[in-house]
Amino acid sequence: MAISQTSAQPLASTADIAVSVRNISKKYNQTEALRNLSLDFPKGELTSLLGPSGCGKTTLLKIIAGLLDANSGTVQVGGQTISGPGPDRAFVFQDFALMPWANVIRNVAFGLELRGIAKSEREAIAEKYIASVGLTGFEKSFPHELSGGMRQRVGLARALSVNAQVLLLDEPFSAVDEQTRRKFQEDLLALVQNESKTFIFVTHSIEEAVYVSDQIAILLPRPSRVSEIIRPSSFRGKSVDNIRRDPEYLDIVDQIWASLRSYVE
Amino acid sequence: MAISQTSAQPLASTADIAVSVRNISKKYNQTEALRNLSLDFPKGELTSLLGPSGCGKTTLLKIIAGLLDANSGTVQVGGQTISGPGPDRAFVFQDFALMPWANVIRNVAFGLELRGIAKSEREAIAEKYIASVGLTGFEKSFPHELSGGMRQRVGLARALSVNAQVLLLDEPFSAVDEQTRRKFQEDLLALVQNESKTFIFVTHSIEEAVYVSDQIAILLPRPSRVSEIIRPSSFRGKSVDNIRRDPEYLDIVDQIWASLRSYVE
Amino acid sequence: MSAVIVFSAWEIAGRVPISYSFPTFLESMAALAVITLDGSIFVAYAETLKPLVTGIAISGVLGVGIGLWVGLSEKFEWLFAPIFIVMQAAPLAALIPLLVMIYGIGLTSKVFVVCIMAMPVIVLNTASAVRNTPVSLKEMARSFLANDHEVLLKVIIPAASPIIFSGLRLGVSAGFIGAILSELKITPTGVGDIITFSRSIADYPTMYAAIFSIILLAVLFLNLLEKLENYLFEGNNRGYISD
Amino acid sequence: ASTAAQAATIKIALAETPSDELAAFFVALDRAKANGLDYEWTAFADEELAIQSVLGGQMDIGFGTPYAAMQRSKAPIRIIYQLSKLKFFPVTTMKYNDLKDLDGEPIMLHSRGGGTDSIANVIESKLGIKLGERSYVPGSQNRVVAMIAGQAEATILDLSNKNKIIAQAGDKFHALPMFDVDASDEALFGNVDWIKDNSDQVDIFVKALLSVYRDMAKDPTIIRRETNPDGPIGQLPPEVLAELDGFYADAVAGGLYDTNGGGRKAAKADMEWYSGAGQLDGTVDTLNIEDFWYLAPLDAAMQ
Amino acid sequence: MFILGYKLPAMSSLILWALLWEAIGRLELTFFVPAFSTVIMTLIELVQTKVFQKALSETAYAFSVGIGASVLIGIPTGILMGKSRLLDEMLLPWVNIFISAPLTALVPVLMVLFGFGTKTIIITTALFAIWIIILNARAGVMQINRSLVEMARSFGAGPFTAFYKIYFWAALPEILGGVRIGVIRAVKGVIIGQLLVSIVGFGALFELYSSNFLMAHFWAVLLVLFTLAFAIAEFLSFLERKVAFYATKR
Ligand SMILES: Nc1ncnc2c1ncn2[C@@H]1O[C@H](COP(=O)(O)OP(=O)(O)OP(=O)(O)O)[C@@H](O)[C@H]1O
Ligand SMILES: Nc1ncnc2c1ncn2[C@@H]1O[C@H](COP(=O)(O)OP(=O)(O)OP(=O)(O)O)[C@@H](O)[C@H]1O
Ligand SMILES: [Mg+2]
Ligand SMILES: [Mg+2]
Repeated sequence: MAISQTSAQPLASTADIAVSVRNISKKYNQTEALRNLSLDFPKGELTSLLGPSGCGKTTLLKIIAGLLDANSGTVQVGGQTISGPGPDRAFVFQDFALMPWANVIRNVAFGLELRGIAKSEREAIAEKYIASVGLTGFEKSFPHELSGGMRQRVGLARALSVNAQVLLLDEPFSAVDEQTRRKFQEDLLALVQNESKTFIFVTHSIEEAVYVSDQIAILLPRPSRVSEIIRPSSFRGKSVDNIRRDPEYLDIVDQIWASLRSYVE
Repeated sequence: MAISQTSAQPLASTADIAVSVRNISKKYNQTEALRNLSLDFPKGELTSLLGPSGCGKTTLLKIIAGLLDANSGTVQVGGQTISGPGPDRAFVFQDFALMPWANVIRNVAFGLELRGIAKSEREAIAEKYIASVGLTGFEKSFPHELSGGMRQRVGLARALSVNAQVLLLDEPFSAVDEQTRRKFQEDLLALVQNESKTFIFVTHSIEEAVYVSDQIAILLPRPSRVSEIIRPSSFRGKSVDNIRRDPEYLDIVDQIWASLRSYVE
Repeated sequence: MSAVIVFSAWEIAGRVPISYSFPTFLESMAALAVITLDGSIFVAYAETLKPLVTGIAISGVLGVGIGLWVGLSEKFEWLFAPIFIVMQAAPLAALIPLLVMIYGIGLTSKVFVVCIMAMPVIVLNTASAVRNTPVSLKEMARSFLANDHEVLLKVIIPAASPIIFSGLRLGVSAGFIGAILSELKITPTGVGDIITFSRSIADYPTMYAAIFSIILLAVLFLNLLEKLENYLFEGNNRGYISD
Repeated sequence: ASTAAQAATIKIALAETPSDELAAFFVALDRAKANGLDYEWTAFADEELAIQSVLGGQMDIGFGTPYAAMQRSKAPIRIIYQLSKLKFFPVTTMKYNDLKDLDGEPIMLHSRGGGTDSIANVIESKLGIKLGERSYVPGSQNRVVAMIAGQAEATILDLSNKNKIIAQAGDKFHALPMFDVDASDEALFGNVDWIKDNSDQVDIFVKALLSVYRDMAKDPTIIRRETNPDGPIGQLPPEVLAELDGFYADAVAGGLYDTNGGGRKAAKADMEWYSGAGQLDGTVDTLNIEDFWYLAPLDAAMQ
Repeated sequence: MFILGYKLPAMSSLILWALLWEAIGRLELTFFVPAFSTVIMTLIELVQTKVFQKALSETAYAFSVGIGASVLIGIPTGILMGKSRLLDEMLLPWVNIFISAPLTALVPVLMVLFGFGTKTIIITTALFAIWIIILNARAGVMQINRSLVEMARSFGAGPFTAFYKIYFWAALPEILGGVRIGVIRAVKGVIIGQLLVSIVGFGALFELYSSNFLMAHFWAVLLVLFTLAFAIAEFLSFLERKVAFYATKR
């Protein structure tokens, strides 16, 4: 069976859990975004969050990042309860959050700048990540001179360049073309494989989630809890072009699709 | 054969061409975005623009909308050369372009407000479109209180509410979940079918393009021209759930994917 | 181009004449040439620049500093904003006797006059700009581990810079006026002395030459300020919507 | 008659706001009003502006000593009445008892080239002394403040500020005895053409002034008594009104006012003084009284 | 500002400053600063006099007209300068010259152009208020998100509609900040206006009281002005707080 389904029980020993979210609730004024949500993110794995628009995925990510305070519940990163942002986590923002007054290289190097890395060194690192997101030649451009997808890639390069253990990616590929998206997926997977980084990944593409994830958490609509956790058997070995016709793959996609749809309708 | 391929020749008599773009070139300072691009958009059809990030899709859409001046070339809408925005075209912006000081209903009704529709009437119309994008209950919320996908839906509702003949949609579904996206796709197709509106649609999802389009224009990387035009045979009749396994559908997707990839690599 | 219009307007106004104490542009320029050639204007500026430069430097640095503080801390605002409102609203003439009383008639008083003229608008504008920093950028900086100090320096100040600079622009030119005013009202020295003396002997071209020179200096300085702004926060300058 | 009177409303340009020093002037205006003069007044920020407004024709009669303007602008502006003489008082700390003591001592004056500066020059030349370093603080009040704050030991003040500083700190400061000066501090002037066209009105006015000055010389308290309680002086704070009698008694005793309206004597003294002070080009011998004074109304009133 | 969980009114710190003032006055360090209570007593007497009431109404009139003019002219001018390169390049040098020109230099021109009555006072008031309004509106507009402008255009907004439906609102936080400071400056402007050419209104009272060393009266008039400045500043901060919900979310 390609799917192993668990009902939010810890999968592995706590040592292997990079991020553990326990009983988080969050209310904005009248809107209740999260209610009593618990979820574990195993170390060195890529976990996708799938859920309807406005269900609270960004909210959850910001709570894990330490940017928002939950109304109740705790978040542990590497076994420690967090109380704010830390060097172990890097964030890719859904709305990019680029500094309009800084050019591309300064934006990308900003995380390193804040870590006190010398200018020449951080620019060399930034340069590397700018190249890896395909923006070579735009180092001196300002955000308002870039297309939507290019801005998104700047935000991605910035988060990658700080080399954090946990990466929180909020729809990081929503504005890039298929080709670029696939390249980035490979890059992420390489990071998971080689450097055993932990990714928490928000996406709306079921196909993408199935292809890249070790674990997919399906969230309910507002107020959000985890409805189910799916661990797709790895399709990573197979070539991207082939899995599209792989019945096993298509089955999982259909299954997820069915379960997402069930409570939306 | 499912694919009818043409090399940028007019397909139909000019009477049936809603928007005709002729020899458009556009340069931003050093960046050459479009070079000598020509393309026809038949009336009552949905044309998708597919192309790598930063190739100039948004630029082209803005030129058609009359928001940007091309360096050379002309755009005709309904047989008339345009010189600026007109009531015949409505735009969905890639970055949503919501007014942060206005609540959802006012944002949605803004297009109507500018057309001088009385308040009660325009709010009734807006209400209807807010419901159709699934934001009932958020009429009085402000954009900063919405999630990314909800903001995008506000922008969509605003463009739909003015009832223009040509709709220019710049990645309108990039931030919404699969379920919502499918519903919107159906809604668009219904508009094409029943009211014979013309859609120009930017997307990065090949699958989406193949499913919804009458015609797909594949753009080259910067400086952009049309590399090929594909007219997928209509999969609209078939149920969404089935086509995913439809070999004909998969073939077209593969073909497009191959041609996109060929010049990116 | 604009300068030509201004100067011809002045020349015409002087020719009409709109007032016997209003010389023509050319007369004033001739007078300016005279005081430049005999060097008296340089001696005068050596004197005037002392309170001017000190005052503007203090107002610029302290003004932005206090403005940031007032903008960031509600407590501080509660306590100190009224002072700057008073400083901004009080007619300077009312305060000069007080200054003379406390700081005498020397340089200190003059520096104070320059600061009273320049500082409030810088402080108040900076404070209101700081409050409008985009939250998403502050969040971003925090997530990349910026401490408060860095958020201030690397996000809040650049984001507020257009408004800070518009306050600086006004503050600095008010400082120039303040320097002259202090020389007119406390003790006439430097350029203020040229103005009062030539006025008392009804040598109006020289008086206007002196005033013109200080305006010229101020305008040059403002352009410099603009260059500095564009250099420091280049990307903030997104150009005009018109083009 | 009423329309004619309205058309001839005299517009008077004052060089300062109405205060104790102008009380006598306003009493004269009221007397003139009783005789059919119609007037309105505007207080200008300084003498320059008052002169300019008369030059520009917005005002009919001005208040000040427009010698430089008369010479430079060649406008037909003439003085018709001397309102007060240049009376300035060297005020010092108790350290000094006589003007001669100021030899070589620093002194605080209004401004370079201003009135107090020329007084200092005259003091030097009359007494054959040389004052020490001159520092300049514009504004009598500011000089008073600076004196009280101990930033200077000697200055020159007008009568009213002298009185104030003595009242504030009479134990520390006093006024040194000073020789008489006949030159004008304030004078009434106007456009000759206008004066000739409105000689009836001007005559009434000058007559009223002369009568007030003469009555005042006999009894300074008439000013306080005749002040219209609803007029600009009557509306001054009681603290100021209370000092009117004292002020005018001092002023009369100090010879601030000429009972003959100045006339030729004042004109001569002025030309001497203002050419000495650098505001007039030329000397007493080369300057012509007719270029500065229009004596007809005063002569008429004197008869 | 909160103390022990209670929200203190915005200007309540003034009480603190008033107490400090009282203390300094009581110490009788200088006759120049009478005790706050003395000033208040004088003020109470003063407001009953006709002179004061007349001065108040004259001043208030010139002030409000001056402010009105600066707001009505300054905001559109600033917006247009921020929007159009041509206008900005034409007007900015003038603005630079005007803000650095000492008012005394303009007196002859002002007097001839506007006489020596209320008009000149209004102009002076406006000269104090308008520049910061222009500069801030300009800076605000230059930062506007271009998409909003394009959006309005694409839905058929003409220049005028875009002006008051987009530019104005998008730059409103900056504009309000400028207006607040402009109005505070105008308080000083109106007094200087009343002293500049002809002396009337509160300017005349100032002149009178300071030249007669009636310090309690002098401070009483100043106090009225400060109250005016505080009241308006507070009112405009109230408006600023109303737009704060989007000022940081643009
Ligand atoms: N600042 C806020 N104030 C009030 N409500 C908010 C705020 N931020 C988010 N919300 C509400 O919280 C809910 C969850 O928002 P969130 O941004 O976490 O959704 P999301 O899952 O990321 O959605 P999307 O996929 O559209 O980005 C939404 O209903 C939204 O309206
Ligand atoms: N205002 C601008 N100034 C300078 N260059 C610009 C500007 N706007 C766009 N460009 C450049 O023009 C090119 C095309 O941009 P455009 O936004 O049209 O791309 P796009 O096809 O919409 O990309 P995406 O899919 O990422 O949104 C990009 O390389 C971008 O850098
Ligand atoms: Mg989100
Ligand atoms: Mg785009």
